[in-house]
Amino acid sequence: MSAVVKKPFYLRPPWNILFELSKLEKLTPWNVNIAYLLRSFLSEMESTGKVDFRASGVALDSSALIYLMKSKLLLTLQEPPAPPKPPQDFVPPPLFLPLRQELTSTTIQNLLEVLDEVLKGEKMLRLDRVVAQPVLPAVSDILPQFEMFLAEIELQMEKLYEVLCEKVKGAGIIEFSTLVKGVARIEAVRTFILLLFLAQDGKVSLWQNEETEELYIAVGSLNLARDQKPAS
Amino acid sequence: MQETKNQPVDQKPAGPPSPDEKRQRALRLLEAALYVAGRPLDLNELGSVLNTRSKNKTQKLVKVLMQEYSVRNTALEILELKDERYVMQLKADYTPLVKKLVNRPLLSSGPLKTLSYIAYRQPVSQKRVIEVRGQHAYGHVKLLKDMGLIAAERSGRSMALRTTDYFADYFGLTHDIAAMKRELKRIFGDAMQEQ
Amino acid sequence: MQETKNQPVDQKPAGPPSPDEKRQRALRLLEAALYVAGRPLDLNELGSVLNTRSKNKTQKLVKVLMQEYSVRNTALEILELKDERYVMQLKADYTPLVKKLVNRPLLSSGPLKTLSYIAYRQPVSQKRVIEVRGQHAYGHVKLLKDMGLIAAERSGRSMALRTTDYFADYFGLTHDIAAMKRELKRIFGDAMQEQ
Repeated sequence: MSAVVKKPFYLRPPWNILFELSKLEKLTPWNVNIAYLLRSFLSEMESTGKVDFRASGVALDSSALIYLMKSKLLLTLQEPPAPPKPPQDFVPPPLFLPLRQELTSTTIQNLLEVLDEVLKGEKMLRLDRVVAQPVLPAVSDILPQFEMFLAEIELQMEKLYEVLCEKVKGAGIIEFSTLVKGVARIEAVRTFILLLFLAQDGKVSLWQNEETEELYIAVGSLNLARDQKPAS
Repeated sequence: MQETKNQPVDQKPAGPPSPDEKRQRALRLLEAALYVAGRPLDLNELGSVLNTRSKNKTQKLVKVLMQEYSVRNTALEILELKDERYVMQLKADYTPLVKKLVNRPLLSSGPLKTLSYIAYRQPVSQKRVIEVRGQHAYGHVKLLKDMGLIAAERSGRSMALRTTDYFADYFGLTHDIAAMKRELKRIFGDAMQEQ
Repeated sequence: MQETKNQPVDQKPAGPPSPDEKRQRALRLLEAALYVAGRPLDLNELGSVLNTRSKNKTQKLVKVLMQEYSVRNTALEILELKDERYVMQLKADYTPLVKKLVNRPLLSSGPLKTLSYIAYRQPVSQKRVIEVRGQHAYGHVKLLKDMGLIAAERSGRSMALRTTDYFADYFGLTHDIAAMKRELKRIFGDAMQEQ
């Protein structure tokens, strides 16, 4: 047999890590980007056209193992620190109180003397309330401002929605980083908050890639936006 | 307390106690109860230390104890009050001679103020008491409850604080709340005018 | 003290009192004094109710009263403490049976242990007390302060806890802290050996 058996692609770096268990155990799990490895493993297999279920199975098994290693580390980290040992000191046994009838000196006069002071305090409390009332702004003073604020938010939401509809044409999805590319940080924050309002209203769908932390925005509910026409 | 450790305890014979010994033990328990309570006790409370529900039996025994005290030459007496309540107290003619030795207040000033407010405004919600007296009054309310001076009672949908019979007994006021409030207002009014 | 209003008074004979009547009167006054004080009284305090400065005379009389109480079948006892002080109290073996009737906050064993520790190590920082007795001891310290059994005093830059004179009186201990600690060590030593 002269034909040289070519090593399958997944035995080369970086995927080889998923197939050599002895190496896996020496690794720091935090250094392994499982999502990247699996994604590229799949696309590589797709591009070569050679689907190997055994290799996929091993890759899946190894990924699970790496996840387990990560979880174990997390759990170790989350363990509360051991409580400091209480200092050892001799605590004597409880002293038991003998029961003695003890007449006390408080009289009805004492009770009435302090009552005067307490009732003054009660009066002050009422005065405080009376004084406090006019200081509070009337409802009518606040509401117009609040309504204007809401109207402004709605206006901004509409504008952003139009921009989004324009930008997602074709692809259906746009990354948040693309949307706010080149704008000031404060403007990016405003856009993000408006997106939350739009998501709340069901006008956009948001989800985040946990590895890259990229935020994806789809106009409308996710499936409808891509594949179906919205029901009327 | 340490001195009591090696005190001779009531001597108990080896066999089961005789009826007379049991009776003596019951009398001493009633005496102990009246002494430590320092307030009038009813037949239920007295019976509870004897582990009996028989008011009749309790009453017979407490009357024997009263008799013991009245024939003995002593500064203390046990009295029967109305509503079948009993109290141990100092005989009145000794009071002025020894009252200079009584110098411990029932309550310190903070809890006393809270008590006076509850007595005057009762029934009053705990919320209101805290508003007027401040956050520290939570502790006062607990202390006053522990001491049996006030109790919480359901008032409509919420809980209201009121003074107890023990409070009334201590300050020599009537047990009827409405009458007590009138009494307090009258005494209080008099006190204000005097100033 | 209010219950003593309108009580019948000891009958007095018309003529001048005989020496025995005078003695009986003095014994009853001492009994009254010990009953109302509910704390140890020294010979000066006891003498003051007899209108005498003779410690010797007062001591002789109080010892007669002690003897009366010890031979009589009663739940109460009169004890002699350090420094010629005398106290009336309930015999210890009745305590568990009647303590539910006491309207003063009584301490449970947790706060009592904290109290023992403070007494034993005083002056001791609150921080140290919490370290040794645990977080719940914050509540104990507050309770003990409220009851007047301990106090905080400045000690250098921090605050230290120590027991009060009221504490010493309650347990029949001397007021001198160093001597009291020696006394406590002896008491605790005995208690430790008993365990």
